[in-house]
Amino acid sequence: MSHRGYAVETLNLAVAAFLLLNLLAGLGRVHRGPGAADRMLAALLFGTTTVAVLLLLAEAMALPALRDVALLLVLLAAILAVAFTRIPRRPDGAGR
Amino acid sequence: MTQAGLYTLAASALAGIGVYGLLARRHLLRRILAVNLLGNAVFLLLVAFARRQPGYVDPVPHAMVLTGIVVAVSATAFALALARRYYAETGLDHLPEDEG
Amino acid sequence: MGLAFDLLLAGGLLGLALQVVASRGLFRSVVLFIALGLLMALAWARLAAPDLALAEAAIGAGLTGALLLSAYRALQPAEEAADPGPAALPRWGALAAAVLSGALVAALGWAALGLEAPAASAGREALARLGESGVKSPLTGVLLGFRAIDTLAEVVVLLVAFLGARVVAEPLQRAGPGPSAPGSGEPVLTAPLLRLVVPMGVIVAGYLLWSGGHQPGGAFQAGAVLAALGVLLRLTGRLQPAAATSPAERLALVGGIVLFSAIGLAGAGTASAVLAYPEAWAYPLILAIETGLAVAIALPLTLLFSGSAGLRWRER
Amino acid sequence: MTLAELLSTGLLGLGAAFFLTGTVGLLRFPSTFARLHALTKADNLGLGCVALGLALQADSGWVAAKLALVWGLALVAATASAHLLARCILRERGGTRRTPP
Amino acid sequence: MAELGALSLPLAFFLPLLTALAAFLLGARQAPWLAGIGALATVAAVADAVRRVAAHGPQAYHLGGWAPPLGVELYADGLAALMLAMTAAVALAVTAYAGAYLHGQGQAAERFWPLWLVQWAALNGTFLSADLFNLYVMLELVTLTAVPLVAMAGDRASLGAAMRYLLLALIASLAYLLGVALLYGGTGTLHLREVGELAGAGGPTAVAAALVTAGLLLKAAIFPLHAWLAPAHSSAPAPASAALSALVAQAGVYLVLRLWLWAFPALLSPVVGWGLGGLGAASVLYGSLQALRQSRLKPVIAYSTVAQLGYPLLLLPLAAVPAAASQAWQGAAYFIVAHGLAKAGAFLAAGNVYYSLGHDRLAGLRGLAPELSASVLALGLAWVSLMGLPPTAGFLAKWQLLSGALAGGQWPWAVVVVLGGLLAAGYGFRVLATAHAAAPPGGPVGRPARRLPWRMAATPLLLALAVYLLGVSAVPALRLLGQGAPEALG
Amino acid sequence: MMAAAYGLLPLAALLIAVATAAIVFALGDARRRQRTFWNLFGAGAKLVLVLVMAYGVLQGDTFEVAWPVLPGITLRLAADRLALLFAVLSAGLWLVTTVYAIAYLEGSGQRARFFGFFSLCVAATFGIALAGNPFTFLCFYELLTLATYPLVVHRGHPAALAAGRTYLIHTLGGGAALLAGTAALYAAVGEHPYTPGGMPAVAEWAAQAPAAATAVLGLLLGGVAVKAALFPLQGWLPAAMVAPAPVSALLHAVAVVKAGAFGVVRIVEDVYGHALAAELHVTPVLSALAAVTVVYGSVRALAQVDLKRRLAFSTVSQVSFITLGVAVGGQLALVGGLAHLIHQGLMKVTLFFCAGNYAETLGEHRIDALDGAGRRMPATSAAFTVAALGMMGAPPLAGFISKWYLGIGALGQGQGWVVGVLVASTLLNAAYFLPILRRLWLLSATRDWPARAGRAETHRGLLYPPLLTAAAVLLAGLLAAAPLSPLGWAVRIVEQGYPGL
Repeated sequence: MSHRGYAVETLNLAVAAFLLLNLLAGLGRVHRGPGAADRMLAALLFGTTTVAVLLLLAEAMALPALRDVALLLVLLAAILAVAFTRIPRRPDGAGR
Repeated sequence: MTQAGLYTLAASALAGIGVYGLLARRHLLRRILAVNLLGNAVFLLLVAFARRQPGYVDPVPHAMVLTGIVVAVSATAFALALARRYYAETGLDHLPEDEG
Repeated sequence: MGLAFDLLLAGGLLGLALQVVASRGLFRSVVLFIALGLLMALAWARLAAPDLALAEAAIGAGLTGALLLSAYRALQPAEEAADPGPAALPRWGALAAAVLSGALVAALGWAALGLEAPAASAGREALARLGESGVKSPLTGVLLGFRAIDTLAEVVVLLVAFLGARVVAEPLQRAGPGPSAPGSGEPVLTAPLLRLVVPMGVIVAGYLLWSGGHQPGGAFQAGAVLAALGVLLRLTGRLQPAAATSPAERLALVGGIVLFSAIGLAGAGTASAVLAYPEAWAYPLILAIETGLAVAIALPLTLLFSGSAGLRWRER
Repeated sequence: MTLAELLSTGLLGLGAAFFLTGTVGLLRFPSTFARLHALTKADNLGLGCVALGLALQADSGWVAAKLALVWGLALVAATASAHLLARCILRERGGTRRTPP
Repeated sequence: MAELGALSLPLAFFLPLLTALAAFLLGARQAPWLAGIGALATVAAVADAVRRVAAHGPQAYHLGGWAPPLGVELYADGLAALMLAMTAAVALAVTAYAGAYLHGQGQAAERFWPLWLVQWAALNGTFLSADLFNLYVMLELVTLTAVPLVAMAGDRASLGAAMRYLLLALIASLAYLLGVALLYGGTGTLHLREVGELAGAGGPTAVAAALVTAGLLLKAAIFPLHAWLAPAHSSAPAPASAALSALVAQAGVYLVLRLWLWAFPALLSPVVGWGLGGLGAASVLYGSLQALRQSRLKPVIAYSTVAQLGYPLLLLPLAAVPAAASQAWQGAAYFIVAHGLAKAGAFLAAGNVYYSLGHDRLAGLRGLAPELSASVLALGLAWVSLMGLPPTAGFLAKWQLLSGALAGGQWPWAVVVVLGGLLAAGYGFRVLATAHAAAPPGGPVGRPARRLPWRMAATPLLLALAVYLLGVSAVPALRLLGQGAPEALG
Repeated sequence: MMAAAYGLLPLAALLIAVATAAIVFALGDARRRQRTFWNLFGAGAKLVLVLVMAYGVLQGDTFEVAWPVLPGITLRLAADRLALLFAVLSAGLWLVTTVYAIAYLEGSGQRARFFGFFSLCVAATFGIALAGNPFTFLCFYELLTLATYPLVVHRGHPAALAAGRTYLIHTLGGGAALLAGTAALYAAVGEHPYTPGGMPAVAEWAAQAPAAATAVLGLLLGGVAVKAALFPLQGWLPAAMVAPAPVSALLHAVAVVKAGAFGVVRIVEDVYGHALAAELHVTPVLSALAAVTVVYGSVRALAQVDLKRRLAFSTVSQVSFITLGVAVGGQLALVGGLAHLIHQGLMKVTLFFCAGNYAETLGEHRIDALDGAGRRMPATSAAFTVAALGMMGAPPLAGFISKWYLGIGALGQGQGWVVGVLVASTLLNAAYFLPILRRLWLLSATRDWPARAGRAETHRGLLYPPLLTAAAVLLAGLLAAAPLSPLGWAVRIVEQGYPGL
């Protein structure tokens, strides 16, 4: 562990856990929909939250490589949105 | 409960979920997803094993998992291609069950 | 606190997995599976496997998601009825499936928890003898040094998956993500996004490739990033599917494997054995191989997504 | 606790709060557009706060720079994603079909 | 640095692989002769490996110079050498046959060659590798080359068969890998024999062994995990069918034997042995009965594969019986060789029928024999071996299994062997009688539409003759097999 | 060098037949003259080699070829007197049958396949004759099944295929029993060469495990009984009548049924030994079965209107005399049985040749349509008459000799009931053969026969073989006392090989 105190590490982990909880709560939207876009939206939220969690973990676990992971995630986050928008729309409610 | 133990258990449960998906669902895409779940379970188990002893991370399971991920993504991509062609050719999104 | 996080993560993983399997809508399952990939990346991070987290991020966020979405599109169920949920299974069938998977969970969990960590292991020896491999990152040492044959075979697996996908290829028009929706132009922000993301991605890939020798990263992660960029370019129409594999593409597809094999076989003469590197040259050779492999990983993955034999830049 | 640490803690808490807002919005807002707004804005603010908070903990400028890069990229990605999604929702509604200039 | 074995071991993997890459690089037009050269080179490497094993005993090659558990070991004992040699013979025939079969089919040829050659490399790797994880990668390589070959026809039936095959094969690989993960978790090594020494017979090892075995049994299409095989193997183009039945499915059986005898001998209690042997016996009987019910030639042969793959498993209950072990071991190993050659010959001959007539319905084969006499002869000759009648390798293999079972006092297995032979005769003669039948009145139905290239006519015949050559004496092969055999079986 | 080659004569004789088959297959259907040449050359060369071996054995030479097939298991060809008895029969009749078959199949299709399998069939028979141990016997026995199947279904029509199926079900079933029995024997005692009087190892084993030894003997005998057409396993033989006449001749006189009967001899005398078989209570069962078969076959023959079917049931009956001779025990009965091996072959091959001639020349195969055929085909009918009388056991023909020895031998063993069987058989034989002779010679033709094509009554290739074999039937009876007659040879075999009986 790094020279920084135990408290900071715990704090980071706690925030990470909170964010994770937040993320899992967001799953409700995937579940409820109603449209495909809503579900994708939720997935995008997961992406951002995951980035934040990774940054926190990088600090808490003293694994700087995790920042690279976060970087990679944000870099590629747009791909999903692009892929999604190329899926032909169907009438509301169909894209469950 | 140690961290490795926790993830070991999670991996076991994940494997069970994957197998259940394979047994209970017929849609090809779902089955491919289930296979991937099973794959993730195996990988998780390996990485949990690598972390069992304090202060030491076994690189060999990591190498196995990295190789496994490549194999899994290759197989998934091919399976999806095959499923699409099958669907295009037959209009079926599942395999006709021939026995039970 | 760490354990609390882990508990939450493991619970989330399992909950997501359950929903992937049990949810009624297929699209929902696909999205949940993509989300599951993110949680897996977190799990790798928690288990001190940043390499795997990198790979998962590149593959899960970039490739698998795009692949699944485009396959979902191709397999559009005409109506919900086409996909009977688990309820459609006869009750005894669902029960039997549940019992079987439950038994697997119990047996696996019992066996896995009951295993004592061995005192000596291949991993410990790998760490102890990492110096002999010519690189500083344990994972790269294992992948390209001690167990190089696995890595070689793994890249061949990718090539074979591409060849296999060619066998079952759909017509060019329907392949991969398919044609863009008719009548819609390109969204305004696409071009600037690409101008930013693509060069960044190439730089990141190069960085990962270079850093593989001493820290997390390496050929596979770099290749996955490049493949993700390829997917992006294919999605935005900058790359167009082509009916034939050009000679350059063929060379790129097999070049890495040939290079790896050639250096490996040469090892029988220049070093101690096949797939051994001469000591002084180990690092540069490994770097050369990794570069070739990154291309040999990126191109087939992109082609697999594209569903075509080749790719061409869009005519401007 | 040093000032930096205090500040960092505060920023992390603020970030978490933003994320929470986003999620609540995602779950509670009635329309897809409203959810889109809530989410993309709140989340990215949250990420920014977290990144800033972590930058305060960081030892080196490199780390801080990387954190900034991450945030910047996240903003770009979110902008693009939100734009694409909005367009696609619009079309899904069978509404305005615009060709770009 | 460990002592290095024969270079021919890695070459047996690398040569077909590089040939495949070259064939892909240069395209379909150059592929046949490239494949020919590569095949001959591979055969030379295999011959050298076999010679070394025969002369000096088991050969180990530490890739990269890293001794296990650190590195991956290629290990050729008598069993592996025998498998390599059989594979080389079948592969040579498949390569020669495919050159003529695919002539003029640009796209199919372009796709076939690299896939097939990689498959050969992966099979050699499977037989040689002594590393459990490397085996996983090789198995996946085999699967991912096999499935496209099944799907090649591109019609409903073949795509469905390929899809089912792929899904099950992926599950099988993952089950195997799950077992391997447990084994590594318990022993810290992936090396086959080290695992055997360290794993012991505890509960976790049993779970691991069960998972590994379930995966491999699925790959080997052992009852009740057999359902995928017949549609898959009968949909593929003839050269691929031959390779799938003779080599790919048998690789699964080979690994079952390899793992139980080398990695889990401690677990091989009578109950386990009887269980696995019982599955083998069920395969023999079920596959044969299904073969009797088919109305097309290729499915008959494919179900016969299901049946024949069951025989080698009969070794497992016998391996623990001292009086039976040695003979049963020889019988099982020789059986794999005999079945490989005969089945490849049968599938290639069936391919000739299909090539000539455009169909393989049994009802439409009446009066066929005069026109396709060489192919029908090859089919008949191969079938004699599948029935286990003299003077074929199949007979000698069955004799060893049978007398092993009887010497060990385990007569139920003997009954299975005898019954299986009778059933094989039943479905075999059903086909041959049709081919011998006079053309029905009103003109022959089975008149060839297409002339057969001589290479396609000759290849199955040569394979069938090889079965007879091996039927003249099994002594050299069994002497080779004795190199590095487990002590209990030697 | 010469000496080494001399020792390899059994192998050479075997390979000649195999090579003939291969050449004939390779020649294809079109090249008739070359095929005929090779057929005759192969048959002739083999006969010469077998006769050389027979002479050598008389001189006291031994011919033995052993080849390791599996660890501890050899393919062993050994020419003892008993082996040569059968080998000479098969080689001699092969030549004759080949001549006949060439003429008979003139112009029909698929001749390459036919003659190829014909040669293979003879190779298998020769291997059975010279087999030096049970494993070798088993190999050639199964090979014989395979080689004869295409001959049985040769014509390819549904009846032929049905007959082929019946044939296969019986012979493969029998083969399976023999395989199981042989494997069990090997598992119990390992490999031993045939030993006149029984293998000592088998005797030891039987002393320890009499039940197992009995079961194995039952399996072995059950396996060969199928081919020997022993009741109740005789069903295939009449069915196989659909095959062309030369095939029937081959199946009935030389190859299949004889292989079965010969197997009975080998198993009872050279594997277990008669004494042990009797001790295990197997020989009484065997002789009872043989007796039942003798009577049953004759009774069934009475009811047949088709000439070949009547001959087929006659075979069922007559072949069992060999088994009977073995089972009864004693030197004289065995001599009778062994002599009958040859005699029945000569007689039955003549009868089938003649039946084939009637069918081929006159187009008739029903007995009631042969009225007056003797005038149209006097030579054929004369040969038929000789053979039929021989079958009935009329002195001084061959059949009489064997039945005489059987009867005397049985009396010597105190089994007088066998004489009763013999008498019954003779009466029944007369009952089904004499009406045929009456029709041939005494009744006048009810229709016009097809005109003669040349000077002879039928194709020369069809005519000479039955004349030759009929002459042999006559000579074997007349010159039975000669040292080289079948009887003389049988006596030598028994005197020198089985003095203890």
